[in-house]
Amino acid sequence: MAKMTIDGKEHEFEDGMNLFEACAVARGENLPHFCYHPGLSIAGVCRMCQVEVEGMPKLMIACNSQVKDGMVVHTRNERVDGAVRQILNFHLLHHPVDCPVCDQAGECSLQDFYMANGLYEADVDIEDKIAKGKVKPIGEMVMLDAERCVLCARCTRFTTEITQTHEMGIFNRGDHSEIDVAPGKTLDNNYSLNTVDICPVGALTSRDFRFRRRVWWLSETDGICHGCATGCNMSIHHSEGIVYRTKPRDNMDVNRYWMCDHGRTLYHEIAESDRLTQPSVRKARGELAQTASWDHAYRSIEAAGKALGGDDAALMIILSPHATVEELYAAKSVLSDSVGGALLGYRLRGSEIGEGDELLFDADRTPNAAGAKKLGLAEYDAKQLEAAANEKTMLLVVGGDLALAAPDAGAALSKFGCVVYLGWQENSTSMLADIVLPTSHYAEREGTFVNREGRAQTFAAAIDAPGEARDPLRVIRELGALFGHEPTWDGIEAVRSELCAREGAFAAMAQGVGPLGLALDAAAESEVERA
Amino acid sequence: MGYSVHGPKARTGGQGQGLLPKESLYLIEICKGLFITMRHLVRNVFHMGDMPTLQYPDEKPDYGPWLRGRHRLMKREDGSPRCVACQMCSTICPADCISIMAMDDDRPDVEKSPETFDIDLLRCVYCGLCVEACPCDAIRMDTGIFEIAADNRAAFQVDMDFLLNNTTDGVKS
Amino acid sequence: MEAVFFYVFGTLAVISALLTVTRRDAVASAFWLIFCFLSVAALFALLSAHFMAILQILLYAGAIMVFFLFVIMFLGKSQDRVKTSDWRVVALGVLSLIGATVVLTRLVGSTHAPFPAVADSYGGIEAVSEVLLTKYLFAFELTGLLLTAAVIGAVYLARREAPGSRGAKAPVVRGLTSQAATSTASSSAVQHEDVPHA
Amino acid sequence: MPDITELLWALGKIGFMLAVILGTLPVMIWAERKGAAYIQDRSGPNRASIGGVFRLGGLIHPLADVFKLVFKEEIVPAGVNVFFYHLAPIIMMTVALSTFAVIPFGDVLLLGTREIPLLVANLNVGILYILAISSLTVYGTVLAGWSSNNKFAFLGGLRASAQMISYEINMGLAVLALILVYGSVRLNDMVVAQGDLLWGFIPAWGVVLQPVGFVLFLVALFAETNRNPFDLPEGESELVAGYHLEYSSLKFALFFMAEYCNMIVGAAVVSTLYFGGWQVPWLTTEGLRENAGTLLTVSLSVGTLLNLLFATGLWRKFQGERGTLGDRRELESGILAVVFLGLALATGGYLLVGKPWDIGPAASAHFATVMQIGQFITKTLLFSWVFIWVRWTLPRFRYDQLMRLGWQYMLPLALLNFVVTAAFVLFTHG
Repeated sequence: MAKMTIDGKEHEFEDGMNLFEACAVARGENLPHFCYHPGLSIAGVCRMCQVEVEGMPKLMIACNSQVKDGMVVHTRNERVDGAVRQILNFHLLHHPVDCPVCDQAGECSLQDFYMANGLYEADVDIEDKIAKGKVKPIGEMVMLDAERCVLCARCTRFTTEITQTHEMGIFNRGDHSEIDVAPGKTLDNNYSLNTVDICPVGALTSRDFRFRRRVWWLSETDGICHGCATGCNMSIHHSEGIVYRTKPRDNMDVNRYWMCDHGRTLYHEIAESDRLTQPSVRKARGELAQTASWDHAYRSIEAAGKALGGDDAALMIILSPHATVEELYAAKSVLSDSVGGALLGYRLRGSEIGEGDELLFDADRTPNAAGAKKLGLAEYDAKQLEAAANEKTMLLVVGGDLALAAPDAGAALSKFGCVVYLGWQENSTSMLADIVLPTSHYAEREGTFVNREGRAQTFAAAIDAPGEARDPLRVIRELGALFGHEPTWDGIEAVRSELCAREGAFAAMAQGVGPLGLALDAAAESEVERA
Repeated sequence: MGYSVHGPKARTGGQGQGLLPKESLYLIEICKGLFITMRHLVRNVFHMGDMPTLQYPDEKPDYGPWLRGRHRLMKREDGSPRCVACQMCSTICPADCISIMAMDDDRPDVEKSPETFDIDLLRCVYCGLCVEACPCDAIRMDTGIFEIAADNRAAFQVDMDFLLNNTTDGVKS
Repeated sequence: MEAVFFYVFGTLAVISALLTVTRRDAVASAFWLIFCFLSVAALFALLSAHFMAILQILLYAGAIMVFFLFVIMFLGKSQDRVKTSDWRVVALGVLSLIGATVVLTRLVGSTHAPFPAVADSYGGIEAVSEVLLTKYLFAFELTGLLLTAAVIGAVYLARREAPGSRGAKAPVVRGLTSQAATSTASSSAVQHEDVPHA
Repeated sequence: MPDITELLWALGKIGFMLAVILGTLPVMIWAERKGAAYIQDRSGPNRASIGGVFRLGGLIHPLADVFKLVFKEEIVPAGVNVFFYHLAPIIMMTVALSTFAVIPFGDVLLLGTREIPLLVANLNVGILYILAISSLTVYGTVLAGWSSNNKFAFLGGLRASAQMISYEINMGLAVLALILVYGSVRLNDMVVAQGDLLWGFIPAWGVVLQPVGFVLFLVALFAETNRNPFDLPEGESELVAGYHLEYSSLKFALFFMAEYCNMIVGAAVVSTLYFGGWQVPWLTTEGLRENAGTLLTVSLSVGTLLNLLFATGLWRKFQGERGTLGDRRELESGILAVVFLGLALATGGYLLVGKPWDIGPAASAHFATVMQIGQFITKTLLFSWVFIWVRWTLPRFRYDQLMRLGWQYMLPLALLNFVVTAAFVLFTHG
């Protein structure tokens, strides 16, 4: 342990700890910095985090120093402030100061430090700023503005250390130095937007988000990416009911600081034209579906049940790994256990498996397969579906796309007496369904996913559902009521507590999962140990 | 009936203080007041032209350059809006009356420009903060137009086209 | 001509009197009473008693009934319907009616001769004043005394206990401005506590 | 049947009085608005016009107001007492108009040998009739306030009743002192008595004989007519509009007109009681008749001069305005100038041709009557103007101030005035 003094106060830190982090703990806020990033190696190029260490003749950069016993550090004094001022002047020397058109404005470190240090008039002024490349698309997702760059080398370190794709580098010398992609390369890996996140200034901006909204108007809501089984933590940035972008939320146990471009751009589906916003009912096979009210849709289900043979009619339910744990549990307990519907399974065996990578992107493209397994749900295969297909059976598909999973599932579906689809997006299954019940998107509802490592992570609703789309939990509840078994619970909290009480695998969730999720298996083990 | 009186002291409490005896008699003061009002009346009858009243639609007041009239958007030399859609004005606007949609501009020297620029004149409080906030001097309130009237709400929702060619009085019809 | 007016106003007086006692709304009742007074005033005028007619309007219709209305409205109880089902009240009313009828018929029936013609000045201010201040002077003064007593009584009843009258003199404390001395005694007492004694 | 002619004459006089009051109403409203404007350095109403030409300095506005009030939607709020709600404005207007019955507006009209007294009803109770009838005004206010089912209106009604009771007493006492001085309650007697001269040069007007009584009466009159500074029953700052808050359209117009009627009647009473009524100062009826020729000549000359003055002034205005307004309004001053020129020519012509200095005795008598009626109307209008003038000068009293003034200052003063007058009359007359 190292006893040391920071800004006149005694502190104790682990030996060899990074001084930057020690100062952050001592000060309660970070030192000014551009190049330091906890997920990357130390570069020490921006010189912003200089501190005065007694006994040292010169100021030291905190990020490249280590804690030592007896150290006396000053992070705020005239000398340090003067140095930061000078460094800022230096960084701004060739900066175009085009904040009005810069997307980074509002979340720009340069702006923040500039304001914090009161540099309202530049101390140094040069006649001709060096012009560098502006508005240069360096990849599918990323736009480069070399003039705004402060050469912190975060992006180059990211492509070197994290993705190891080596697309970016710093070229030229002196004040002509600039970042760019290597000749002949484009920044097109699946993690390219992380460079935009870590860019402290507006040098790298997202082409996806470009000019769509000023950042100070965005509200953040905690979400979980539903793009694959990894379950990256993200925050949903939205304003006035529109989601504008998603950014990774730090979670050392899951995605650390990163997130893949695939997951990031999934939010577009919320406002796509293929959203289901109103229930629709098809009078007969082969006819076009007509939009209807919820009442009418429910009455149609009732009528279809009677037409299929009244009490003899069977109900079959297909769940999906796209549904949340609460929805799966609700469907299972209400529609299967109470109503008596046969539960075929949660997904067609082997479907929705693509190629993954070693970093974050998982081969399993569904967010909650682990949760479904923990609920005791099983996979099924095409034969089971074929066998179950029956003129007298009503099939209820809760989320997911069967045809996408198995191209010939469509044929099986059309053999069912009546197909009810519950989901938020139009797909081949919903096209085949006789009755479509629109639900809310993940960003529009609350829920819990269990990722591939068995970590339960909850997410909150960021915006309201469009049109008449309803929360799936509510629809399941209403369907239960329609079939004569109205559930005792109302609302997600009640479902969750019932889930924790009845399903042993989720018992640990009773105390809440916290913002960073809860590893269910580890929690169950420790509970066993405690017992 | 709300004022109850308790005693002679309560009645004079808070009033009649510091008045001379002849002032507290009130009659003389009334006559003085009547004299003043009559003086105004007589003067105004015989010098009607000196009255500060303007015969408004016939005579227009000159408010000078400091009047914050209806907004206008400035143009570049090529006639396109000077605005870069930084949305500083809509951010500062206390009435939340400006809404801007930005777009990527293809021109080499212009990176960002407004796709739409709408002002809801019914919500505008004419505080002029948007003019202060604008980094490009793109919005001004120097048209001198203060007669903004229409018989339908839609006429007050002015768009970029209108604001760029802000020459007519009133609002768009 | 006079007979026509007599019957018109007489009928109005009777009808409005009936309405006065039958209306359940106190304000309406009061209004019909005013109307009754006005009709009676008209009857007085027909009898050449102009002064009486004017007094009827000025005092009864104009002043006293305003007080009535004022009090009724102030109490805000005009919605409280008066109970008339009490048989004792009804009985009393019937008895009074019979009594009045007997007395009136006796009175009117006792004189068979037509009423004597009166001079022009009859019923004028001078004539009434003359009688009032000579023949009935004692009764007039006595009435005045009675009214004075009533006024004094009313003032005494309505008078509130002045806060300063409990023997406490207006406090004179050094440092107090004249404003405090002229404000209410109670508030200056509060100030008195606030100011430390020098 | 002599009654028929009597009746016709009475009807004629009633008609004349009504015409005068109702004709003065719009002028009063105009004077109120225009006077207020000039007092406050504004121009006041000047927009409404006839045919786009005649604006007459805003005189068209009352006309437009009438049309507006007639055509406005009449709203009867829910929960009103329908009977009293409709009765209240009727009471207001009836009372306001009937007060005029006993006010003499001239001496006698000579028609051949027939002498017609110029007042509607020569009651032997005179001034008491005015007091009695005007005391009924409060019912209109109170019933309006009570029946409207509105707290503000109700408070206005309450205030009105308390205020009227308080100030009626002062008014009565002031009048009593006056009755002592004149020794009569008949208004015509009072007016005739005011034709005398004191020490040979001062008209023996009530205001000279009873200055304190005049002030008391005037203040009480303001309170009785609910005019500023005593307009607490409709105090808009705290009661919105007071007792007539829930009235709209013509029923509101009735309240509005009643207020101005009361004002005119009040002004007529003040000028009758304290300013000689129809008496032309220094000229009795006989004096007027004898000097009719001279007076007519003088007034015609003055009239001609004034008309010429107006005509030139308007013509100048016409010249100055030309081209500034850009529409037909510019023509107004020119047309009016021509009209005044015509009037000047007419009076001047009569002056030259009609030998006005040499008129016969019958015409002299008629001239005297016209002069007296004119005198009466002039005085009444002047006092009506005082009402307006005071309104736009003084702020409204607070309610406790109003009550204190009425009961603590004015009542003792009125009693003192009465006792002193009584003593004086007793010692001088004996």
